[in-house]
Amino acid sequence: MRIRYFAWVRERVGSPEETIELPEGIASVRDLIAWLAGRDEGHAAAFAEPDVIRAAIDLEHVDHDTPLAGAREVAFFPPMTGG
Amino acid sequence: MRIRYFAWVRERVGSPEETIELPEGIASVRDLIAWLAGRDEGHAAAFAEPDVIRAAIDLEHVDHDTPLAGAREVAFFPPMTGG
Amino acid sequence: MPEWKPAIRVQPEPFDAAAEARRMTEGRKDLGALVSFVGLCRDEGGTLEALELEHYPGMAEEAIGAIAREAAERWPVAAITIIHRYGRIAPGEPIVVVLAASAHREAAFEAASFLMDFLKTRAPFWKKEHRRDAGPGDWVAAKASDDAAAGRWRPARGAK
Amino acid sequence: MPEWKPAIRVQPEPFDAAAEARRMTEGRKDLGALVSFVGLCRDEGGTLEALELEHYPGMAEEAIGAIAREAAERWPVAAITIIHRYGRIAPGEPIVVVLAASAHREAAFEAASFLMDFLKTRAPFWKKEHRRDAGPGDWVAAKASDDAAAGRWRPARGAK
Repeated sequence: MRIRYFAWVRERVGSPEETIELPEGIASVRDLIAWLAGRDEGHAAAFAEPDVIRAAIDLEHVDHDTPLAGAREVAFFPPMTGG
Repeated sequence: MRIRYFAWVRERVGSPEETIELPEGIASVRDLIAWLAGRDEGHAAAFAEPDVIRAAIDLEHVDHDTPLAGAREVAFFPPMTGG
Repeated sequence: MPEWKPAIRVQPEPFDAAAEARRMTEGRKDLGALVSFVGLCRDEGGTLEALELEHYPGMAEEAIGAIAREAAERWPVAAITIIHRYGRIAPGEPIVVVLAASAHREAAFEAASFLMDFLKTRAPFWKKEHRRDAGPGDWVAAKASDDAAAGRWRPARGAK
Repeated sequence: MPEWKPAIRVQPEPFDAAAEARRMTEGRKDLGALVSFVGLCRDEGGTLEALELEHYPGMAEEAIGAIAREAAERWPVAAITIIHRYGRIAPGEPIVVVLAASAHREAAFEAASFLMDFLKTRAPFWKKEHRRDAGPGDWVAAKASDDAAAGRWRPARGAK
């Protein structure tokens, strides 16, 4: 599964993307955030406040309860500030 | 006193403007409309429904209760349809 | 009252809305939003030859100026440009442009919308329709919906 | 669903809002109103060197497309154009343009305003400030007021 990071989430993780093998038991976006936060210091800093993190699955905005089943690309980023 | 007419008020009166000597007792815009309506058939047609007529004194929109004292130019026209 | 003056023109000629927008924003770094409204001559049934816009010279400029000053008092706008045409206008041609620039988008949107609602109901212009193969037609009737649109701004009047 | 497709572009280059407006209105006689919103890079304190806009390629286009389709379902708009830039943008330069054309002014104004509120909160763009003499600065924080602005449209969602 391809994981992408944007803005300060990307900066804290230290990388724009990575490919992971989804461990068993990681079913939702929320699960994935918790699991990623435990990987290293950078990930921990990026996901220190999970509630502010926005997520997208395959280019579509989703909430943290969304199941990961079938997802090819999951992205994490701060609230948008475009426009 | 200069009286100006616009749009269908002008067409019904049959003239874009006229100069009148204000008769005694004609104090307000409402009085003037009633007096003008009695001048001839064209004026009568123009002012047949006084309530829909808008008025301006010296380029400023006024209501029918406004006194004419000091007015140099009074204009009558239908509701605006610009923009 | 703002220190700047709204730019107001009443003219028969077409206008260049883009050039007006450039004039308002060029060299400035304090603007975050520019809202422009262009009102076009619309031919609903396919039978309109042209609109003829009559106006009250002198009062048109005064009335538009008063509307623009009111907008500038109600919202923190940095610049306003209003150009209203008169005379014969063919379908597809622009009739009016309203431009409002501000640091913030809400002010620019609200000022432009307010300006249009009040131009429709308080600026001395009247539209006559010329129908194809029928010569001069009817004067366009004022719409209750336009009065209602202008009316929705009234509660706040004088409150800011 | 409308028969037309919104024109959407995500690009680093500046855009020509006037040319886009012309493209939408040229040769048409059914349009009564064109509202354009240009969002500009604003330098509030006089210390901004540039904004750097990061975006999520692919998702940016998808999200803007979804927002535009929603606007087209809610209001009788005849055409929508949205261009959003990314990359480095200097103070005074345009960041985004939204154009909405309709037969009627209310629809054009409301659609443009709705589009901007949703671009601010739902399109995957992030702004980083570069301060003069200070190098890369902070990421711009999302504003509660932007969420509130987007929230005001929600009650009507799906109702039209």
